[in-house]
Amino acid sequence: MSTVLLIFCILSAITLATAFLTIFTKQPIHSAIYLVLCFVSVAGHYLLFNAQFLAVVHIIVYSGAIMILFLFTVMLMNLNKEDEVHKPRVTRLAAGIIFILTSLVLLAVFIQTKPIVGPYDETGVDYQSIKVLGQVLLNEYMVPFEFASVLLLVAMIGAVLLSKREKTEKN
Amino acid sequence: MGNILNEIGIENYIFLSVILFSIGVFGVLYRRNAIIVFMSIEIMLNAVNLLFVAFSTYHQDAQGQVFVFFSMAVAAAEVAVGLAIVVSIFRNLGSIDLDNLKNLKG
Amino acid sequence: MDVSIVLILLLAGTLVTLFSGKSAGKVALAFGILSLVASIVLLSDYNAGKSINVLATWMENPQIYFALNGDGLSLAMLLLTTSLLPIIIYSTFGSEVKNPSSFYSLILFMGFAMAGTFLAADGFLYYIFWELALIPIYFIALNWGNGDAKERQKAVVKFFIYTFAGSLFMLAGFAYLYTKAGNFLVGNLSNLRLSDQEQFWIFLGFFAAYAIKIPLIPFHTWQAAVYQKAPTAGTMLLSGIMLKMGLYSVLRWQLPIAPYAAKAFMATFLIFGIAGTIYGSIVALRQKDLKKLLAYSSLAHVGLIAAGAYTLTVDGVRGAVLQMISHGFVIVGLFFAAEVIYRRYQTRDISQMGGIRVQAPKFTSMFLILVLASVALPTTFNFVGEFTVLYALSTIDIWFAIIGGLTIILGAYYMLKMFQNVMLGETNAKPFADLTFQEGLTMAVIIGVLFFFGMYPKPINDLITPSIQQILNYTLKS
Amino acid sequence: MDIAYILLLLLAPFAGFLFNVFFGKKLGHNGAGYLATFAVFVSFLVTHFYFVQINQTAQPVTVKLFDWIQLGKFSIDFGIVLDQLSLLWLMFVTGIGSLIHLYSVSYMHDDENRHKFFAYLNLFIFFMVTLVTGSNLLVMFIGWEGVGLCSYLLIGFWYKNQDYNDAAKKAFIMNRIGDLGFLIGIFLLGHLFGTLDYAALKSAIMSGAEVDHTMLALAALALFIGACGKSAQIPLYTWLPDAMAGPTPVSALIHAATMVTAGIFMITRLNFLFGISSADMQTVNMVIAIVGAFTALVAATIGLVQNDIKKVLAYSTVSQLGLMFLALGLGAYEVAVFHVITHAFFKACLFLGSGSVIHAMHGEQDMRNMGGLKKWMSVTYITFLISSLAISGIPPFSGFFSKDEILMTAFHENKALWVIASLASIMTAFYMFRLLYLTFFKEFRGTDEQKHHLHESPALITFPLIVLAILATVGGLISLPGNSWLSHYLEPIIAYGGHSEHHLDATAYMLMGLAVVGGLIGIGIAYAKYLKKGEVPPADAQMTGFHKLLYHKYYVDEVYDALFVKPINAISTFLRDTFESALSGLVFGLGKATNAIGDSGKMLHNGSIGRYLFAFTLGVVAIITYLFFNKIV
Repeated sequence: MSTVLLIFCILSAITLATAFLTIFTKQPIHSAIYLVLCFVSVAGHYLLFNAQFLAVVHIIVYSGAIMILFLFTVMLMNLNKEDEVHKPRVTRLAAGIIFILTSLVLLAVFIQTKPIVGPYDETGVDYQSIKVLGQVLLNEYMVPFEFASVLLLVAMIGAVLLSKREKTEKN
Repeated sequence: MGNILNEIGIENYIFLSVILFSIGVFGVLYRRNAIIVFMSIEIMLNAVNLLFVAFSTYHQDAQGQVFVFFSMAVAAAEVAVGLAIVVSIFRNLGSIDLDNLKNLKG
Repeated sequence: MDVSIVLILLLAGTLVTLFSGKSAGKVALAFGILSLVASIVLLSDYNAGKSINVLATWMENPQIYFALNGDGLSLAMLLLTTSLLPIIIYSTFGSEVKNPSSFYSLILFMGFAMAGTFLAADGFLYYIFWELALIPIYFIALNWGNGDAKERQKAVVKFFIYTFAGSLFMLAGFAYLYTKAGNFLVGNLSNLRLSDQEQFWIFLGFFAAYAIKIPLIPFHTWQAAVYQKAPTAGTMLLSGIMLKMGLYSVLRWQLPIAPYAAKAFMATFLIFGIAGTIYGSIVALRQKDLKKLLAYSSLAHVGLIAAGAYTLTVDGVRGAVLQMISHGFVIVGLFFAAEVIYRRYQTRDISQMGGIRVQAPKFTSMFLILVLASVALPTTFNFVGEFTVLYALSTIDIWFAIIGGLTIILGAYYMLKMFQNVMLGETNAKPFADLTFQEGLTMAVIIGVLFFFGMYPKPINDLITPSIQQILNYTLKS
Repeated sequence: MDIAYILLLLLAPFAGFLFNVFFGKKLGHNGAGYLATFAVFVSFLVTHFYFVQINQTAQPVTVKLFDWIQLGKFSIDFGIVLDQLSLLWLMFVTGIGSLIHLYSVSYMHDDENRHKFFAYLNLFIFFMVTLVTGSNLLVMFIGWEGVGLCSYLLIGFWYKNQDYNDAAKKAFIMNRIGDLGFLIGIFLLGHLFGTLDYAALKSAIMSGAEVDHTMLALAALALFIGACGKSAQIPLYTWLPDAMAGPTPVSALIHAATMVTAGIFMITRLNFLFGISSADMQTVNMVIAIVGAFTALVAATIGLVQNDIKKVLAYSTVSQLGLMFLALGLGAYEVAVFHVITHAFFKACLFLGSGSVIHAMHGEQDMRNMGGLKKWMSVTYITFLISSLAISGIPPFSGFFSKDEILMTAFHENKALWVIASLASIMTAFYMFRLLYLTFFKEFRGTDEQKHHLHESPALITFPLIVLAILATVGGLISLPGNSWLSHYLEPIIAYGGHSEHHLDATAYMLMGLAVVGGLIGIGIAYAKYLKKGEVPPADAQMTGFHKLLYHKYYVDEVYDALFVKPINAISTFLRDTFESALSGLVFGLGKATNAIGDSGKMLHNGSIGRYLFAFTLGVVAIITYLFFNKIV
């Protein structure tokens, strides 16, 4: 077993474990923290792929921005209590079954589609440095890129509008 | 640097992503807390992102990574709006228990 | 000039009227008359042999054309629409209309949709116009109708859903035809060689749409309630023009596309039509509400028209078209008479009328003429149509003519009974002012048309015959 | 030139109608009446001109005015034909029409709607002229329906009385039943021959073209039904007595002299059809003859006991029309025409005379309240007497000749029918003189106030009476036995050589004698009963037995009511109240069913997001499975 594979295994274990814990932990705050861990481990995966830029962005966006949002929300609502009632047993069982079902189906799909034969491509061409990515992003994907900014703007306005207290409430 | 997939194998990434994704699905179905459900959705998105990157490496093509950028942007927007909705639901109903939201009933 | 000019005029009229405030009625009338003039110009172009058709690609995929055809039949129906529109608009001038700009705008829009239905030569376009016509009448009946608002809404919504549901079968038919022909042009669809089985289903699908729209029994249950609840202008639009859409479509779309089915089931549909005639006449006998009575009389007449169309003979179809036009005029006149009474008595209950003749001789005379025209007295336009249809029926089987001809007797019975109860008898205690100039003019125009074409139907006949011949050639070729 | 004259003939009454409708009220007191009379008189003059002309040339005038209706196989034009038959009819339609218009000027002088009355009369003349002169069956149909319309308008002229309106409606609808028959006949003929033009039909039939003779006979039967409606034959006769609700001049003009003879005109016009010697057609002719004979008898029996002066005359009219149809059925067309003409004279005179009486009695029509009017109304009395003698068949009055011809024809063709017809004519003599005695003889039985007002009618009323009485006297001259001008005149019209003239042999004289004796017997009984014994018919409540049955017209109206009118109305009520809502419920039941399905579907959509999510994931899994594994499985 090579080092890389070992790292991969450890990372994967962390990823899966924290993901599970996110779901099973009763306290939302803990969930959020597990989720951060999960995201960080995913960033680790990115690093394994040598996609440093992506990894950084991932940490900034997910672990930084998104998780902060989550935490703030949780704190805002003062949900840090274990007062959540479990779903009925049948539902939980069904959820478990669907979990297995989804996994099996998706795996079957991937196995079914295309068997991988022979060694992987290794062209040696630089394809994932910041420079290349920047070129792709701002040449080929110029328009979607700009739209992404619009999307974020709209989302921002939407979020502000939604979370603003309604005036009627005061009356 | 050599192709990492030669050492790990794309299959492993596929397995990982599938299981991660399924965990997300499981979480959505399992929990009643809207925020946790949101988190599960984020997990699913990450699973997909991960696979994107894996295949990007597999094909030695940057497009997959570019896509991940976009998906992150969308995820950020989605979380912002979604959490705003959750907040306003909480304000109106005093709870974010999904099973209590029955206003969709026709 | 091509036929789209009329559509453009009507659509422009709709928009202009919408923003013309209090003078909406006059603006709408002006546009109505303009479109009439335009149709007459088109008619002369057509008679001079100029092409007035339109063919432009609208969508590449699916292949849909903006195709309008102005042949004799379409032009006749177009003229019916554009000549009745100004009459209907003018007829409302005597009564107060709330929110006039949208009211008249909707009327013009309805005219636009109906004219489009009569002109469209592409099935998809035709379907759009067909359904478009439903929207304005829905709002007209809902917002300007009479009676209890809740009941009115019920009746109108029923009507909307019922006719709409029927049309969906037609849409399914068109969708199937598209997969066969690759486009919706009526010429291509008529040239398809469908199997007997296919034709049967297509015919049935179209029949669902048309039988409800026309309406044939037993699909008529929406009719009386809506006629009663809708404002008179709406009733006029419905009975004068809209139900002709169904009959026209039978000729234009149903028969040529599914000729085998048309022939195979001719007897069935003749019986449908004739049964409707008798049924409508009998039910009309004991109606208490004037507008409902007229609704059932309309049911009786369209039954006969439909029977004429389904004879698949030149005479039958021609008679049906003539009858369609004449019925359009006469029923508008009769509903207007009901409106005249309503303006004075605020009721449509026949038992509360009577003894009007003494006070309103002019109105009585005109009403009587309309009643007589409706029972197809010779020299009126209706006689020409009814005679031709009955003659065609007799060439199929004399019994069809005899049973269909019972409408002559029953029609006279219920119309004269109605006339007697409404107009004659001891002088009514309530005062009844005779016709105003506006009312008189409206009725006089209608009566003039009825008599002129009753004595000289040749122009219309010459106009429609070639197209009917063509349609029947398609239908009878195989 | 012909066109101008013919348009004048046709349009003069129409112009009178239009003018009276729009400006009649402004024409002063009697202006409308004189204008209308003048309009009809103009038509009469034109008719006279052509009548003289055709007597010299024997050439019919045919004019095509314009194309009217096109059918696949043929087209129908609006054409006018003036031949012997139509001119003969026009002569008495416009002639008697003018007289009755003149009469009406005085009769209607105090009615507020005079101008309308005259307008309708003119319209009637217009349609009657159209009926008579049309060159094909459909133009005749215009007139045919048009006169029905005018009849409707005039019967219901006093529209404030709903009974009169009912009578008008009944007349129109009964006529329409006949009209349907007429239309069917037209369809069949059009289908068989591809034309409706008389001349073309005639040549087609006479040329012996191969046609389905059964269909032809059916067409003839259908046309006869049309004639039954218009000419008040069994079973469609009940409207005519009710039609007496109209003003009396109307009864005289429309319901005695002109319109009701339209059926006879039509059959005579189509004698080339009815005269075909096929077995089927003979059955049809037999039907016509039997219907005619029975109508004559039934109407005469009812007439025996009626007390309303106009009702008696109405039943008498039905009875006489029956005799005419008897003649038609036996193929004696010119005899029927002859009787039409003499009948028009004396029946118009009788009706106008009764109108004069009613006028004097201020609207009283019941004979039980009259009597002794001879004293006050000598002119009316004398003209009435002459006409009564004429209708009773007493020589030398016109009725004798025409009725005798019919009886003689019947005797030669079918003895049973002859017996029936003779019985009918004896009864005719009886009830006419019963009418005469009850009205003009003995003491006055009305109120004192009525007595005070009794007076002879003014000259405008008596003048037409006198003219008609003269015509009723000498009218027989146009067809004397053995030397008939009429038969000769109508020769071109009658397709099958005409009815062979009876030789004046012993049988003929014996029959004449029998007829006269029969008439005298009838008069004698009436004399004995009402003049000698001075009986007065009992009040309505005291009638018994057969008398009551007759008085109530065999309850035919009631039977029709129970058989047709009531069931139709009951069905209508049932359909309106029950069936319509059931049908509506059925159709909209579909909507309700959809609603019910939707309601049960609502259980699924309980708003629980959890459940939605389950459904969603399961769905996605299912779709993926389908997409990727359907080829394998």
